[in-house]
Parts: sequence; C-alpha cells; structure tokens
Amino acid sequence: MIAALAPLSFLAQSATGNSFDVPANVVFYIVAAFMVFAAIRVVTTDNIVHAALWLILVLSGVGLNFLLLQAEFVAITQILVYLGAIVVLFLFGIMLTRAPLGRADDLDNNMRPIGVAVGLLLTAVIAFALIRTFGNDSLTFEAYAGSQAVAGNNRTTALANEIFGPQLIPFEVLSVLLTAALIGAIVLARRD
Amino acid sequence: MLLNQFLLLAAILFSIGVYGVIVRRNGVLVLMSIELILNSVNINLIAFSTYHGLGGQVFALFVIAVAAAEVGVGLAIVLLIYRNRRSVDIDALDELKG
Amino acid sequence: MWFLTHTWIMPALMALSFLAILAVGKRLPKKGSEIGVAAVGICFVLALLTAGSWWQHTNDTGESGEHASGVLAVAPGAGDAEEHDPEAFSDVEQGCSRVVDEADHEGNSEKAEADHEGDTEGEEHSSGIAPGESASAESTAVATAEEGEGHAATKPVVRCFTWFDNGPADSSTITVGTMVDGQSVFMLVVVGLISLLVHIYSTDYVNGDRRYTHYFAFLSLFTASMMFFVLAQSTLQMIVGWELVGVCSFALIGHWWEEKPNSNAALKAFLTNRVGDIGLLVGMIILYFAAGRSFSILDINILAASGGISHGLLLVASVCLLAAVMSKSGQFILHTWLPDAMAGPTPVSALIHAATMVVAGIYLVARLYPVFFEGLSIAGSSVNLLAVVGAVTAMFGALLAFVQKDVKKVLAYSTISQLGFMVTALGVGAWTAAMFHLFTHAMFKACLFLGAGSMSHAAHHSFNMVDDYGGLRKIMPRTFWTFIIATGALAGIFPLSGFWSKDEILAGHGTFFSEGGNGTYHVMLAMLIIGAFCTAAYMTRTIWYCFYGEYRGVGTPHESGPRITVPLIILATLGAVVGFLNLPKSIGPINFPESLHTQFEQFVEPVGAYFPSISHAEFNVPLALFSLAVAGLGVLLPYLYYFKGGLAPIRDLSERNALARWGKNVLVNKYYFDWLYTDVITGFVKGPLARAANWFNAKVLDGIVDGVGAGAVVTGQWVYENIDQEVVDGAVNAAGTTATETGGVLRYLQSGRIQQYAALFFAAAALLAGVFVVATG
Amino acid sequence: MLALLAQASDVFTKPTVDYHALAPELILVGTIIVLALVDSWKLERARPVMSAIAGLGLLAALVPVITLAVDGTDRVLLDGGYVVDSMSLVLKALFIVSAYVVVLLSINYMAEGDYWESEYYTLLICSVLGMTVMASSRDLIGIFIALELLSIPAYMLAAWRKGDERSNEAGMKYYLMGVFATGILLYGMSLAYGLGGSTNLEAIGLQLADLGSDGVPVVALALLFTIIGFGFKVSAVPFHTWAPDTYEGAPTPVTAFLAVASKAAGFVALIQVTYFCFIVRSDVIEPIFFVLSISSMTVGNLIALRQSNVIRMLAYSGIAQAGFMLAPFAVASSDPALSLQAVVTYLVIYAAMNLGAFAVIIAIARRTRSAELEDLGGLFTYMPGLAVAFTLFLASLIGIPPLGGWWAKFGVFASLIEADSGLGWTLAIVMAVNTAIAAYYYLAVARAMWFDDVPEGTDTSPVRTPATLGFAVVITLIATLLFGILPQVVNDVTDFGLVALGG
Repeated sequence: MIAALAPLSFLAQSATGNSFDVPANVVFYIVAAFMVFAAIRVVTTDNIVHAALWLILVLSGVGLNFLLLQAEFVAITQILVYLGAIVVLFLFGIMLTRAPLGRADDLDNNMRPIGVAVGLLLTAVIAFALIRTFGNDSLTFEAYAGSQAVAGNNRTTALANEIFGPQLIPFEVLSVLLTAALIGAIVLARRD
Repeated sequence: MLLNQFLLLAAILFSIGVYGVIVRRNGVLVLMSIELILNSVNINLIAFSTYHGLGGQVFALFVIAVAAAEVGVGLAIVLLIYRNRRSVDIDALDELKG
Repeated sequence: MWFLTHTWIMPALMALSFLAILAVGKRLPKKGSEIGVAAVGICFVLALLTAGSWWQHTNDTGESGEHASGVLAVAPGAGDAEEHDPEAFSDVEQGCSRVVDEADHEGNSEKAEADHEGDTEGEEHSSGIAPGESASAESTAVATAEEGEGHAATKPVVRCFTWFDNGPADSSTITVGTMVDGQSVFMLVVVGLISLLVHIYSTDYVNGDRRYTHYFAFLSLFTASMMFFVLAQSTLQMIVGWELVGVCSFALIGHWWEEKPNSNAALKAFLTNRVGDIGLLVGMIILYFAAGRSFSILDINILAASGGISHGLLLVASVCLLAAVMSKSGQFILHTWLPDAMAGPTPVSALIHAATMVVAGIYLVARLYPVFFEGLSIAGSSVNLLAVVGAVTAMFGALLAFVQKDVKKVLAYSTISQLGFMVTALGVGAWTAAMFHLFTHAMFKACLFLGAGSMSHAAHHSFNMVDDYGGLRKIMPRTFWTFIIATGALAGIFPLSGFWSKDEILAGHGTFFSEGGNGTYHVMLAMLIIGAFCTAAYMTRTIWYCFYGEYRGVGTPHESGPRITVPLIILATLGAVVGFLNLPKSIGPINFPESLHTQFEQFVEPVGAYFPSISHAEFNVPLALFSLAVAGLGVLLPYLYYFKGGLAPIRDLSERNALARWGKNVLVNKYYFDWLYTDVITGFVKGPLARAANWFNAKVLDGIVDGVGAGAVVTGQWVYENIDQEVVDGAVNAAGTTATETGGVLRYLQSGRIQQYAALFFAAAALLAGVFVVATG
Repeated sequence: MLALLAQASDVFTKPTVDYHALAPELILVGTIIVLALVDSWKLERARPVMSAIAGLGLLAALVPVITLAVDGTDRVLLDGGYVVDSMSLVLKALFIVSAYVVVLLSINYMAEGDYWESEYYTLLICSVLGMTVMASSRDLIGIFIALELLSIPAYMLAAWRKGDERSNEAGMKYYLMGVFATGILLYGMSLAYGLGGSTNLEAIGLQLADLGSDGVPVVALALLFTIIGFGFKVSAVPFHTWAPDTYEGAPTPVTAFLAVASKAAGFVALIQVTYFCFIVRSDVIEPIFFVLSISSMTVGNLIALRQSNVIRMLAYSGIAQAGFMLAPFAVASSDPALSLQAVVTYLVIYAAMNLGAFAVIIAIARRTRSAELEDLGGLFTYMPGLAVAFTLFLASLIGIPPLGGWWAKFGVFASLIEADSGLGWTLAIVMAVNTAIAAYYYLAVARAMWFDDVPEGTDTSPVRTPATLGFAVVITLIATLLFGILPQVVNDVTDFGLVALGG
C-alpha cells in the first residue's frame, strides 16, 4: 500500500518550485471531495459500522494529503496508527458495546439544527479569517529544502533529530502518558 | 498548490467533527467525530510546516500519538458505562445536573 | 511619652484576655469574667494615663492654646505642605511615613545650613530621626521657641515596625504600628470607659447565661479590635480592625443564636457590612496607589491635604469609603441591619452603639478627613454626598424612632439618627463638632441602652415598652433618673452635654444663623433641625411609655442591683457634664475663661500638614436659642399629648400654647368631621364617604390632632412601612431574590446533558471567534 | 543501511541535559516506576504501602525543587523550550505540595472504599508529573503534551469509583469535554504555529509582534482558540459546564485534585502562553480575558447561590474564583510583573484554602455520608474543630482579613486598579459586587454549621478524624492563616520581577 503511494509523493515533489502543480491540484481536489463526503457520512450515517468504514476513507485521505505536502513519515505513521490501531479499536468498541450492526434510527439526538448552525458558523468564521489572512499564498516547500541539505536528503532523519533534540522532554513525557493511559484504561475496562 | 486549500479542507473537517460531537448519541460515534477534529488539526500543522520546517511535523506526530491514547481511554470509559448501564447512549447521562 | 509610644499594650492586653478567657475561663470561679474586667480596667487606666500624657504633650508643643487656637480658627495656610514644619513630625518614627521621611531628609540638609546657631534645634532634629522617646524635654524648648512663628502643629506620635516589603520593584514597605494623636487618644478613653462599664454591667446582666464565658471572651476581642482599629498606623491595619469588629459583632449579635431571628439578624448585619467592606477595600487600595504605594495614614493625609493626590482620585476613593461608612455606621440606605442587631444582649448593643462598631465609620472619616475634605470639596460648597447622606439619615432615623414599640429599637433608630448628625457634621466641615458629638453621644447613648437593659431586667426580659412597661418611675428611681438625664442630653437640653455638641454641629453649617463655617449648608441645617425636633419628641414618648402610667407587664418589677445602676449613674453624670469640656469661647456677652473653653478642641483636633485647614464656627446665640426652642417644642408636644392628654382638659393647653390651640381646634374639627360625615351628609354618600371619613379620622385627623410631632409619627410609620420595610428592605431582598432567581435560570444551562454542553462550548467558541475575527479583521 | 544511519547520525547533536534541572520530574518518574513494580511484585499485599510510597515520592521530588531554588540560577534547556526559573519552581512546589495533600486526603478514602489503590496513586503521580512539566514548558508541543499528561489520568480518576454510575458519568463528561477542548486548543495552536513559524513561545511572540494588526484575523482565531482550550481547564464560563457535574460525581479526593491542582495547571498554561507569547497582542487577548473573567465570576456566583450541595457549591464558587484569577490577565500588558504576581499569589493561596475546604468536607462526610447543606446542620455541636476550620476556610474564600484569601483578592484588585484602564476598572467593580454576593453562600454554610439544628437521626457522638486527614486540615489551615498574616511569605516567592518575563 505504501509502495503504491510512493508515486504520489513523487508527484508532489515534482510540484516543488511552484511552477507546475496542476496534477497535484487535481489529486488534491478529488481526494478532498471524497474526504468531505466521507466525513459527512461519518456523522450522518445510520449504520454504526458504516461510520467506521467511512472514517477509514477520511483518515486515508488525510494521509494522502500529507503525502501531497511531502510529509512522508507522518503520512505513514498516520496510516499505521489510525488504520492499524485506532479504527480497529473503534471496531472493537462497537462489538463490545453490542451496538446494532445494521441500520439504527436512534444514533442522533434532537439537536441537529443546533449542530448544523454551530458547524456552519464555525466554518464561516474560520474560512473568512483564513481567506482574509492567507489569501492566495502558495506552498513553496522552502523549509524542506533547507532540511534536505542538512540531513542528506533524508527528511526522516531530520525529523528524528528534531524529536530527539529540542523535543526530547515532550517525547519522554509522551511515553509516560501512554503508560498512564494503558494502566488506567485496563483498570477501567476490566471486569472486577 | 495554495496553502488555503489545505487549511479550508481542515476547517471543513473540523466543523463536520463538531457537528458530529453535538448530534451523535452513541459514545463510539462521538469518539469518531473527535478523530475528525484532531485530523483537521494535523492537516493544518503539516501544511504550515511546509513553510516553517519540521516543527509542525513533529507536532503532528505527537498529536497522532496522543489521539491514540485518548481513544483508548475514551473507549475504556465507554465500556465502563456500557457495563453499568447496558447502553452507550451518552445523551442519557444526565443524573448529575443543576 | 512612654504611654504615647506604648499604646499597643492596650489592644494586645485585650487580645490576650480574649485568649485567656477562652482557654481557662470556664474553670475560674467567675467563669472568666474577672479576666475580662481586670484587663479592660487596666486598659482604661492606661487610656487615661495616655490621655494625660497626650495632654502634657500638646501643652508642651503648643503651650498656649491661645495662639494656637487663634491661628487655627483662621489660618488658611496651616495645612499647606510647603509651609509645614518638620518639627511637627519629629515624633514620627523613621520609616512610618515616607513623606515625612523625605521631608525630614530635605529639611535636614536645609537646617544644617540655616540653623547653625540653634543648638537645641539641631539636637531636636537628630532626636526626631533617631527613633526614640527622649524628645520631650528638648521639644518643649523648641516648640516654645517656635511659638513665635505662629505654627503650633499637633505632633502625632507614630511608632511602627515593618510588616513586610512589598517587593523590591517599588520598594514600598508595609508597616504596622500605632499612630497616636488627640483623636485616637480620646477614642481610646471612650472605648476603655464604655467597655469597662459594659463589662461590669454584664457581670450582672448576663449572669447565668450558658455562654457566659464565651460572651466575655468576645467582649474582650471586640474591645481589642476596636482599639486596634483606633490606633492603626496604616490603612491596612484599619481594614483588619474593621473586619475584626464586624466579625465580633456577628458573634455577639448572634449570641443567642438558638432563636432564628437572632442568627438571621447577625447574618444580616454581617452581609450588609460586607457590601461596605468591599467599598473600604477598593477605596483603601485606590489610596494606596494614590499615595505612591503607601498604606501609611500619615502619608495619605499629608498628600491629600497638600494636593499631592488628584481631586478625581480622592473623589472616587471617598465615595468608595463612604459606602463602607454607610454600612458600618448605619447610614440611610444601608441602615437596615442596625435595628435588627438589637437581637444581641443589651450591653453589647450599648457597646456597639456607643463606642465600637458603628462609630468606627465615623472614626474612619475623621481619620482620613483630608481625603473626604478634598475629595468631596467640603470647603466652600453647599452640598456634598457626605452631608446629604448624613442629613437624610438624621431626619429619617428620627422619624422612624417614633413608631417603634420596642425600646431598644427606638434607641437603635436614635443611634442611626445621631450618627447622621455626626456624618453631616463631618460633611459640612465641622470636624471637631462631630468628634465632640461622638464623645457626648457615647456617654448618654450607652446610658440609655444600659437603662433599657435595666428595665428589661425588671420586666421579664421584654423590651416592648408599649405593652410591657409603664410606671417604672417609682419602682426604679435610679434607672429613671439616669434615663431622664441621658434623654435630656440626647434631646439637647441646656446645659447637658448633648446641647453643646449638637449646637456646635448646627453652627458648623455656616448658614445665615452662624458664621465661620466651611460652607453654607442651608438645606442640611433645616433637615437636622427637623431631626433634632423629632429626637426630643420620640424620647419624650419613650419616657412616657416606660416610666409613667400603670405597669402593664407581668410580675413585680424591681430596681436592678448596683453592678447595673452604678454604671448608669456614672454614665448619666458624664452625659450631663462632659459638654463643658468644649465650651465655646463666649456665649453672647459672657466670656468663658481660657482654661475652660474649647479644651476638647485643643486636645483632640489635629493641626498641621496632615489635616486640612478647617475653620470653626462661632457659638451663635440665636441659633442656640432656636435649637433649644425646637427641642423644647419637641418635648412639649408629646408631653402634652401623652402626659396631659389623658389627665387635663384640652382647653387648658390651648391657652398656654398656640400650636396646641391649633391642635385642639383640629381635635374639635375631628369631631366636627365625624358629625358632618355621619349626620349631615347622609344618604347616598353614606357608605363610601363614611368609610373614607373613618379612614380619614383614623389616619389623618388623629395625626393632625397629635400636632406636628404626631404627624411625624404617621410619616415615620409611613416611612417605616413603605420605605424602610418595603423599598429599602425590599430592594435589599429583591436584589437577593433577583440574584438567586438569575442563578436559578442560569442553572438550566446545567442540564446534565453532555451534548448540550458541547453545543454551548462550540457555539460560544464560534460566536466569540466571530466577534473577535470581525473586530480584528 | 546501518552505515547510512550511522553517517546520518553524526549530524545529530545530542542535547545536553541538565539532570539537576530535571531532577523533580525524574524523581516523579522514578516514583511511578516503583509504584508499578511494587504493585506487580507484591500484588494485594502492597496496597497499604502504596500511599506511603506516593507521598514519599512527592516529598522527595520537593527536595530538588528546593535545591534549585536555593541555587537560584535560571536553567534553560532544549533551545528555550524548557525553562527552570523561579516562577516554574514556585509552581512546581505548588503542584507537588497540593498533590501531597491530595494523597493525604485519599489514604482513608481509597482504602475504605475498595478502589484500585496502587493504580490510583500511579495515575495521580503521572498527572502531577504533567503539571511539573507544564510549569517549565515554553513550547507549544511541550505544553500540549504536559496538558495531556495531566488531563488523561484525571479523566480516568474521575471515573474511578467504577461501580458508581455517577462517577462513570462524571468521568465521561470530563473526558468528552476535555477532548473537545483539546480539539479547539490544538486547532488554535496549529494556527499559532502557522503564524509564528515555530513551536517555541518566544519565537512565536516575536513573529506575532511583527505581524501587522490589519488583515490578519487568524491571529485572533489562533489566540482565542488556544485560550479557550485552557479556559476549559480552568473552568471559565462558558466552558465550565463539566466542572460541577464532574466535581459532584468524582471521588472527593479527586475532586479536590481537579479543583485545585488541575485548575492551577490550566492557569499555568495560560500564564505560559499569555505572558511569554500572546502578550504582544494585548489588544486581542485582553478583551478575551475580560469576557471570560466577567462571565465566570458572575455566572459562577449566581448559580452557586442556588446550590444545596456543598461540593457543587464549591464547584461553582471555584468557577467564580477562576473568574477572579482571570481578571489580572485582562490587564496583563499594563504591568506584566504585577498582574502575573497577582495570579500566582492567588493560585497559591487558593490552593491552600480550597484544599482545606475539601479536606474538611471529606472528614465531615465520614460521619454525615453526604455533602448536602442540610446535613451539615449543627456540626459545631459535635465536630467543633472541623466546624471552626471549615468556617475559617470559608471566611478565607470570602476574603476576610487576616486570612489568606484576603491577600489574594487584594493583589487582584491592586493589579486591576493599578492598570487604570477601562477594562481594569470595570472588572474591579464587577469583582467587588461579586465578592459581596459570594459572601452570602459561603456564610450560608457557616450558618448551617453554627446555628442550625442537628438533623434527625445524625449520630452526634464524638468523631475521631484519621490522622492523615487531620494533618491535611492542619497544614492547609496553617498555610491559609500564614499567607494572610504574613503575606510577605507568599509575596517574596511570587515576586518574579521582570526577570522571568525577560524570557
């Protein structure tokens, strides 16, 4: 799967320098349309298992976006962690709570209008602010050019240097966080 | 490619996620909606990191890891509630109020 | 001098007594009261010695009041900082006031050049800098030497230690200490005296109470708090003392807390005071910054008096502080707690009303007088907030006192009214008059409260004078006579003390009657005169109900024991004579000898850079006669109504008094109206009109018949029922209700449903984002 | 391949780690490991010693905090991402001591309630570790991770009474609202990163200062969303809704922990982002804090008036107190040092008095089995010591001198008035009114204890309070009194001057 994605990354890299990024744009818009549709299905579908499946599409789309943005390592992590772990967790959750596997008409509460209003308001405000601020700024990938030089064309190494350099303490703290989550989740979820 | 096309996509995902957490009654579905919100943040971070270097990517990795932990904890709490109430309808959790 | 620098012993001793009583009181033979009485006795002696020492000190400084007072009365420049003479603050310890320190510093260098020859002066100066008590001998010489220059400033004795440094950023230190000048010394004596008498009285009065020990412990703490407040060197200490006084009153008012109304009264007192406390806190913080980050009272006063603080800031600060004064001293509209506070034991009421709690507000204004004087522009104007609040309170309080059945409530409203007099006096610039009235009022009001307690002691713990008293004159002669004397003093009958102090206040208004005031406050004068009239009238009514007629209560009343009557006699005597302490210089053609007149003023009133230069009104014979006449009328009308109304035929009165004649005519008219309505206009108008007539009879005509004084009863009743109980209490309650109702509505937000929370969360975020994005975009 | 890696790794410069600076955190991590090991080695037999280990670990972590404070030099690690200075040390000490008191509160509660004890302490210490990291982080990533480390264990602790549906509900509400807040926070942080070009707060601040104020509404968005994310943590209205429900449902020691330490950590996060970064755009953040502060103090107080449950009342009063603490942020720019000092002073004093109040409630509930106001009636007659202590804590919360709460309020008033701005004066007035309102419901509790009758059927025989609980009451009481009578103590440690802000 990852191998299949490699050309995409190549495609994106070819777009560096801002001269010719039509193919990347085409891919982006197709993926974006899918993602939005899938995301809407996640929050509207009346089948809980379908929601999880639509979520897979959204998360994969996010991974594709990362590739378009030349963040291969993050993209791979995204796929591994989300598809490999989180969605599986969701499926386990669905099974363990005996959720109805077919259609169910009681998945939503009576607050749809409020939800729509809040969602639209947020979109409008954020979109207005983004458009006013960033306008037509195009992506240049300048920052990556520098890190490539430093790390011998190996951005993953540069990423590692970043994590184990300036972000060392947060990284170590994260390990404690995962341990704590593990301990607590076991205590809460187990029968006793 | 424009910066804004990614940012706007993220904003839309964010809002859809917000809609989801407001209207979904099933605890697991609420957690899924939360994932939409967190992923929109990651798109933002990666898009900005093309300008500012790898800090954003590191941030995104941390967010992914934390999201995994949060989902785990969330599902544990959902399971706990399911065990006591035989239901994951979070809309019915209104014993504490006022 | 030792006594002036060691005043801290008094509050410390009382605090120690509080702890000792709590710790071992229950195990002592007298249940701890002996500790309290002994401690307060020592304090009183110390207070007297301090007063003597201060007397010495002022005489040393000023030797001669003649020049001093001459200067004071007119000298406009006495308060200017530029002219201020550093010698005036030679008894201020280094570090207690930044302004003085700086002035000293400058003065020092100048002096070094200028006053080479004056050896004594140089020495005096160094002794001023070195914190010591050695100054008295030299300072005498110096002060007398400076006499010639025409400045005889009060020399406050300030001692302090550093509590803590408020950070190196601004290098301001917060100090704690004592500031002793005439004002605090006189207040110490009052607190000591009243507290001592109340202690002695209480040993009998609350004898056998189950919380006897607890009661005495809190009396001690109450006294300690008030002394701490009085002696405060910094405004911070004042806040602490102020709050402590509030807490003690909370404990004592709620002494018999098993009864619901008592604990409610305690809570109401506390809550109302909280409102003011916030004003105090804010006001003090404003002053702290205005005075360049200093809590020192001396700093604040000097800067305020010399224009070192802008008028705007002083105005805001004085309004904030006024809120505090209004709640603490029961000024209209925050007075409602005070009558309720009668739920406490009577000696506590006496203490609260005469010497502690409620006069704390007056003391605060007097202490920070430059702030109010400049902030509210007291000089040269004809109206200001302080005077308005005071005058309204003086008038309304007196009206309200009319309609009370409970003798303690009469006295409570009377206190409100008299505090209004003091506040008005401060508001019109008659500082000394206010302090003098505080002094005299403490004596006779304490006497009245203790007298009321004595009567209730006799009448089975009832305070309902209308239903349960009567005819006590024969049975309790000592109580009766002391009560009569105190009443006379309160009503302002010549030559009792109240006459002198009240008259000084009235003269201080600077109206067409009198000259030399700080402004021309016509309206306030009129209101105070109405208040004075009512005062005389309601007290006469009280006397009637308590002491005349037949005994209406249960059981056989008897005179109280010596521990109750002796304090009464002492207080009545003082209430009669202390007025002579501040005799005016002359009354018409009679000139008083120098050793007699204005002693109180010289002793108490601060002069110098830390006090505004106020001018004093001369004693004015027409005004005095007029106010005496008003008071006489106030006594006379109820006398005619209550005492004679039932006994002598009405026509007898009408020949003696024009107003009574008018009253009699009205009385006849009442009958006439009755006849008119019932007999002549019969028929179709009979029903409604008769009812109206009956109403008219009952409500209006009776009122007219009762004359002006009784008309005031109706007004008072109306004010009591409609304004005091409805509007004011209603507003207070409504504010509370609105707050809780709003809380109730807001509570629905808290539905318990997570997703409504989520919707609120994100909607709020989105709305805020929208607002800020549009605002900044 | 390995050679390639080795070659690549030579450009990696190993960060120098100052182990002294990290000692408090390392000791806490060590404590976590010891707890886990002892638990798995001794199993059930280990339960009685768990609390002791946790308590000792916390006290041990306090030692390097003190040595660092004595040393006095500011230590900057990881390119400015992690700073150990006087302010962070004060806050670390605050967190550790608060957690220690919470451990004292928990011992009997946990042992008698048959809860998962060793895991409880493990999670508690994890959360404290997150707080101490928060106190030093000057980097968005560090702050975010620290926030998550302190929050995620707390979500689970709120649901710790597993069999109790109310506790489950409390945990669920706390968790969901927390995650929503995390979402908003991250979105704001991502925008801040985008605008600032770095995750380092100081760098972002410099960049934000350079951006013009026109045409960049995203700045407002970034700042607002970040502040809202932490506003949840400090339970600022309208992001407070979880607090009363969670406080009521969670185990009471956990409630104390949430109400004090967790809230303080939220404030610390706000301090970090505000004073080290966002302050350059005071035109944006001051109105935000103004709105949050006014709505928090007013709404919190008004709803508190209607509460009949003391814990819920404390929850709403905590919301109102958060409003007071937010007030100095609204005048942050006029005198940063003064307003920062006001906030930290308030935090320290608030921790003492609020923990004390919870300690007393836990002690009382051992007898009354309830925190309803009516069940506290006549408490003075059979638990005089606790009634007096509770009264003192309540009086301190009202702000009556000479108790600590007074000095805290004084600092806030001082900073508001000193700022002499419209926002400052408005806040001062609203706060004054609110302080007066607040007295009412605090005194209602005092009145119930002192004046009301003992409810029917209450056992009024003398009660023995466990030593640890008594100790907790005593130390918080001493602190409350000490801070009021000698404000010098707290004043000295919270006076960071301009050094801390120099960054």
